[in-house]
Amino acid sequence: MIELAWLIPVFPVIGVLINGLFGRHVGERAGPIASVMAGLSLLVVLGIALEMIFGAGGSHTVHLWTWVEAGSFSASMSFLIDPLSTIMLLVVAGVGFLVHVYAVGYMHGDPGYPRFFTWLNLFMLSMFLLVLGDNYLVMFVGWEGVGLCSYLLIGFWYEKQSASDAGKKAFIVNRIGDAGFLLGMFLIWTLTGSLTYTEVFKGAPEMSAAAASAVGLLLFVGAVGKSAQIPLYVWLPDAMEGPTPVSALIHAATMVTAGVYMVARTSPIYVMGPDAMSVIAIVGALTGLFAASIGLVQNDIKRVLAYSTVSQLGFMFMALGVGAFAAGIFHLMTHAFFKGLLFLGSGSVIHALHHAPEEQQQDMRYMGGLKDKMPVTYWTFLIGAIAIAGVPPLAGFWSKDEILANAFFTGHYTVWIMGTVAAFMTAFYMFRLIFMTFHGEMRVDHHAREHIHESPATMTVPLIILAVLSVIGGVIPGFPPEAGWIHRFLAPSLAKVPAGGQAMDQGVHLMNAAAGGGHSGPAVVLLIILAIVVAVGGIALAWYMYVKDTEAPRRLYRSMPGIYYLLLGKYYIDEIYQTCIVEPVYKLMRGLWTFDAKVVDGAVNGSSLITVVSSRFSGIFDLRTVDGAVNGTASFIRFFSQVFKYLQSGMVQNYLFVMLLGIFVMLSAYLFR
Amino acid sequence: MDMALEIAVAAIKIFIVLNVVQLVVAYTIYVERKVIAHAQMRLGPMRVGWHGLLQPIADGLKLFLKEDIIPDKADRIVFVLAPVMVLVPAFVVYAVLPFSATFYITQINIGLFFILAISSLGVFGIVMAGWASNSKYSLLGALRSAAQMLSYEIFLGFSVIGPLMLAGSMNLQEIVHAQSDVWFVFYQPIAFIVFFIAAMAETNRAPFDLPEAETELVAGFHTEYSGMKFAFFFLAEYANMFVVSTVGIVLFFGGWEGPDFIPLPGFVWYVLKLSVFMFVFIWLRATLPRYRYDQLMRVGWKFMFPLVMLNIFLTGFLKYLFL
Amino acid sequence: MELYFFYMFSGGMIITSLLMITRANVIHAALLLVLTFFFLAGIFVLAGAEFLAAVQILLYAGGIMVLYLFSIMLMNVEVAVRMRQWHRQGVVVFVAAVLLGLEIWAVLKGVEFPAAKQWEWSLGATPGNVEALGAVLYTKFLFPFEVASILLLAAMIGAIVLAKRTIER
Amino acid sequence: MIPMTHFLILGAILFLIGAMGVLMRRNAIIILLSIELMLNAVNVTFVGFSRHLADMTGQVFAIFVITVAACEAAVGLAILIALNRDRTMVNVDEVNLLKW
Repeated sequence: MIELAWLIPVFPVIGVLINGLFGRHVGERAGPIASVMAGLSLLVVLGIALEMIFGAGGSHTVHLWTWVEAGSFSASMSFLIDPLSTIMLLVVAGVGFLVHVYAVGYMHGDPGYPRFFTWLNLFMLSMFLLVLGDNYLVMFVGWEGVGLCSYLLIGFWYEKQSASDAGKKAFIVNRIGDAGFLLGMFLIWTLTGSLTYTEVFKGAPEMSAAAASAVGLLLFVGAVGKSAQIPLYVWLPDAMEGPTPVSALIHAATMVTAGVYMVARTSPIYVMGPDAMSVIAIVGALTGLFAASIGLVQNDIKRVLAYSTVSQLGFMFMALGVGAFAAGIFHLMTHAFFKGLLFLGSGSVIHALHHAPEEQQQDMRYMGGLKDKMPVTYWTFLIGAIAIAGVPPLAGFWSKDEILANAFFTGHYTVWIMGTVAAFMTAFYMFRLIFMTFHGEMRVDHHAREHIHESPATMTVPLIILAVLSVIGGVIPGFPPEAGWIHRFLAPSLAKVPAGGQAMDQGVHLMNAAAGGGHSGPAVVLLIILAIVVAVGGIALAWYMYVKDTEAPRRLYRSMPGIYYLLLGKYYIDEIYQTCIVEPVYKLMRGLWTFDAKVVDGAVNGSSLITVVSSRFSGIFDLRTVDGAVNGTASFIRFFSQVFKYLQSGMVQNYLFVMLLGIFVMLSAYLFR
Repeated sequence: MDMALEIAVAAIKIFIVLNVVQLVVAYTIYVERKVIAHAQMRLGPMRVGWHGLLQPIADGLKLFLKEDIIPDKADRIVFVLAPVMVLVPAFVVYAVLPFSATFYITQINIGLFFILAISSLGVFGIVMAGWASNSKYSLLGALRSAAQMLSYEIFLGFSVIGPLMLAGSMNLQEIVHAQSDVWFVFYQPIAFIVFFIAAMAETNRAPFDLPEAETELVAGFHTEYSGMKFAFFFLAEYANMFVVSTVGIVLFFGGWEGPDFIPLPGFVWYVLKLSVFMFVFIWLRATLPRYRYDQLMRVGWKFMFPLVMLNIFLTGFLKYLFL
Repeated sequence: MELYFFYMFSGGMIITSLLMITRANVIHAALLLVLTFFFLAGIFVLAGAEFLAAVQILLYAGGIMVLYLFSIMLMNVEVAVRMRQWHRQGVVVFVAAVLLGLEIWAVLKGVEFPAAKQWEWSLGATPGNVEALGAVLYTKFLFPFEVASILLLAAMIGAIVLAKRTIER
Repeated sequence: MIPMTHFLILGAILFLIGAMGVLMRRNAIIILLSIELMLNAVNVTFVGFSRHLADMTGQVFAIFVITVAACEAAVGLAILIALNRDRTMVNVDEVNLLKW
């Protein structure tokens, strides 16, 4: 079965070809076609996974063809099947298939129906490449591919200005991260002379701590962009402009976890560079706390989920940063289940409200009391919320608790505190969402009220399946904590921190224990009890504020409006970026271009005015002298502004000339080195 | 010393070939006039010499003595270079044509490709002539011609691939040897049909003589030409006819080789086959009406192109199966 | 002997290409470029790439350049002849290019190439380089070859879409 | 035997002449022709190396370069024709929409 791995990406390609080339003729049949293709891929994945889990194990390379061969550099198109990629494949193919089925119902009647499914399949293809590739180059192809599909799907309703802007924002922010990934890749090649995982990791133990940290940090920049961590998380909340299935698939379950996967995949290098690990842990914890706090006050149902996603991704990086790679991947998997479920549930709500005015469809202040109208959605949503809040025995508890426990036992107490607070916030805002949306009195627009209905079966069945997974997806692979099946399964793919490695300063044995799994003693029990208390406490507080005493939030707001607005305005990060980065760049460019007109004209006019006034006053000034000085200054300035102007002339030939000069300079540097 | 001898021999060969070709061209024109005349129940040239046999020489003298006009607004350099540009490729190609097993100027291993490459240059002269004349009719004729020749060059090139695959060489001598048992025309009927049609279009012969359609474009790209320059175009057209006929003979009809039971020298066989080809050319001109421009393009791209692709595919498939 | 031919061809190429970039009349420039390509084909033959030489003439001279001439005739050439021909940055570019040329020469002067290897066959003999080229092109470079065909298809579609007056929907 | 350096210098000279054509002329068609010249300069180097190393790869790449040149010519000319139709313009420095 494993040698059939090449089939996995082939099916989406067929789907893309059919829907992409014959979209006009296919029409609404595009959905079923794409779903069948995703389903076939899932079947192959399941076959491979069964074989990996119960039979072969180990890692297998499926070589397809040699892609690039130039000098000492060679890259091949080959796939790597090992426990890590198996887990990722299961998540991607499973959630992907369910989202396809869900979208068949959700996108019904949209004019861009075939286009949507073409891109969805294209996304599956890219994601499979990302996960399957046995070297960084193939991963990068997939990495760019998912970025492209994300851009296309966020801007799917491109006639909406905000949607196309959000698409561009996602693309550009991602590109910043990609630059880091690329540089990391180059550095890996320089250090080890290969890009294939096995060969790179063979060379990893010889790396110095500084080199490994540099590689790790550069790759992490890529992960920060793709997985929406501080400071590059800004695109993800805006990405909610895309259709909801896209949010569920790309911006919750799969693409944004690519960064986590990449870091886990590169674990042999990371364990050599403890500095990079610390940075990851801190960035992850900060993101987790930061995004969760924003989520507390948002009113848009999808934005709450978006910030929740950012926060949960922070948890995953926290796990990676403290060396608990398996826990991170475990959380990735459970998160894919319950966050996919929550997004699809919110999509179901939005779908039910699509007769309401545009700006009210996603606003929780205009919802409420939907519990009885949409029972399936409500119950599945509730399961998802409990799972993410971390109440045992649902999925979220097992993975999140492991992360926090690992942070604690490896001595990252700050990280642990931040994580615990974030977990509390998570429980709170999720149940705030539940209570505002499904409980209380109905605040829906009267006109839309009679149109509220339960969603069709293609939408509810995926919800139910994901709900079941959210219930059992944590306990089965994750019990007993930190020594569960998933740890044993993943162990061969993930590196352990070398015992007594000279690179490590402290806590080596603790991190080792974290990677290996298995803590015991009263501290563990205490931590588990604390986690449960935190989760239940968050839920209780939400219940108190939004069901019991609905005036409480208002009182709270009145007592500290500053914090409220700070949170509602998302800490004004977008605005800060706008003023600190975007505006200055614009200004610089505009300045250069208008330098000529503004400065020269201003100088000339101002000087001449002074001249006129002064000559009128005294009448003895020699006009020529003054004019000469003025003109001299003016022409001096004009000369420089002319030079600067050519930097941005808009003429291809100028730009090309600069390229020629570049060659000239490089050759000179070579000659006179 | 050897080298000098080689060069001398080559020079003599070139001299012979060029002169013979010119003479033969002159008489082909005579034959063409006669055949068409008889096809139309006329007599044709009868005055100069016995049955007008000296007519070509008289024509040549006339063209030689005529005034050489260059239009006022014409681009002089290009105008003068254009006929040369047509004639030179037409004659350069003779360097690799095998007239018999022993009589050829040279042979190179990419002979056929060389012929295709060089003969593709003829279109330059036509385009140059059309543009340099600075006249509407000329330009239209030239544009038509460029489009037609570029398109049909593709079919010509592709139709050649079938026989090439069978022969496994681009050397013309070896292609001939490969046919010592069976002529390729029997293996490659589709390729031959396409080749023949494309060849007619490439040489601007009826029914594909659109670039010089007298009734529509006065005389097409050479409207403004007179005297020897006009003669150059004429010469080139007939020289090209010989070239494509020879290529056809080499590729499909076994070149200079004939059946073993008739002991004739190779050159004679070659001349016989060439005569048949030339006669068919003239015959078609006398009987077929001219195509319309859009029909020409449609036939080319929608009929001949798929056909020739099919032929390549079939040849490859069958060769893979049986050889 | 070979060297004399090389100097002749390369001299021809340099002269014609210099003439090419200085012509005001586009048609003349295009025809001069055709001439350059002839010399280039000659150099290819000297380098033992007969097939490439033929491709150069067949595709470049006979195909691409005719396409150029064809398109130029559809445009208004006379107007362009009367306009200013040189870009404002011309002089700077010229100086920079000459300096760059000197630098390249200085770099190449210092390079010692290892002795040339020999082909496995003698030039001009019959298995020849066509077969070798085909063998490499259709085995080792099959994938790039197919990609090139897709590139051509894309260019064809692009050119049609761009040059069409109106696209029927 | 022609020294390898000869090929390289010839390629460099032709490339620079082409570059000068691209950078110094205003006429768009001449710029396209100069680009063709630059591509061919690269081919000279490829073929030179191919002969020097007795390796077919150089010639294969020359063929790919010709392919790319064909594509470039087709698309470039199509753009020129479209521009010419809209604005009767052949001079590149009048097209400065890249400014924004």
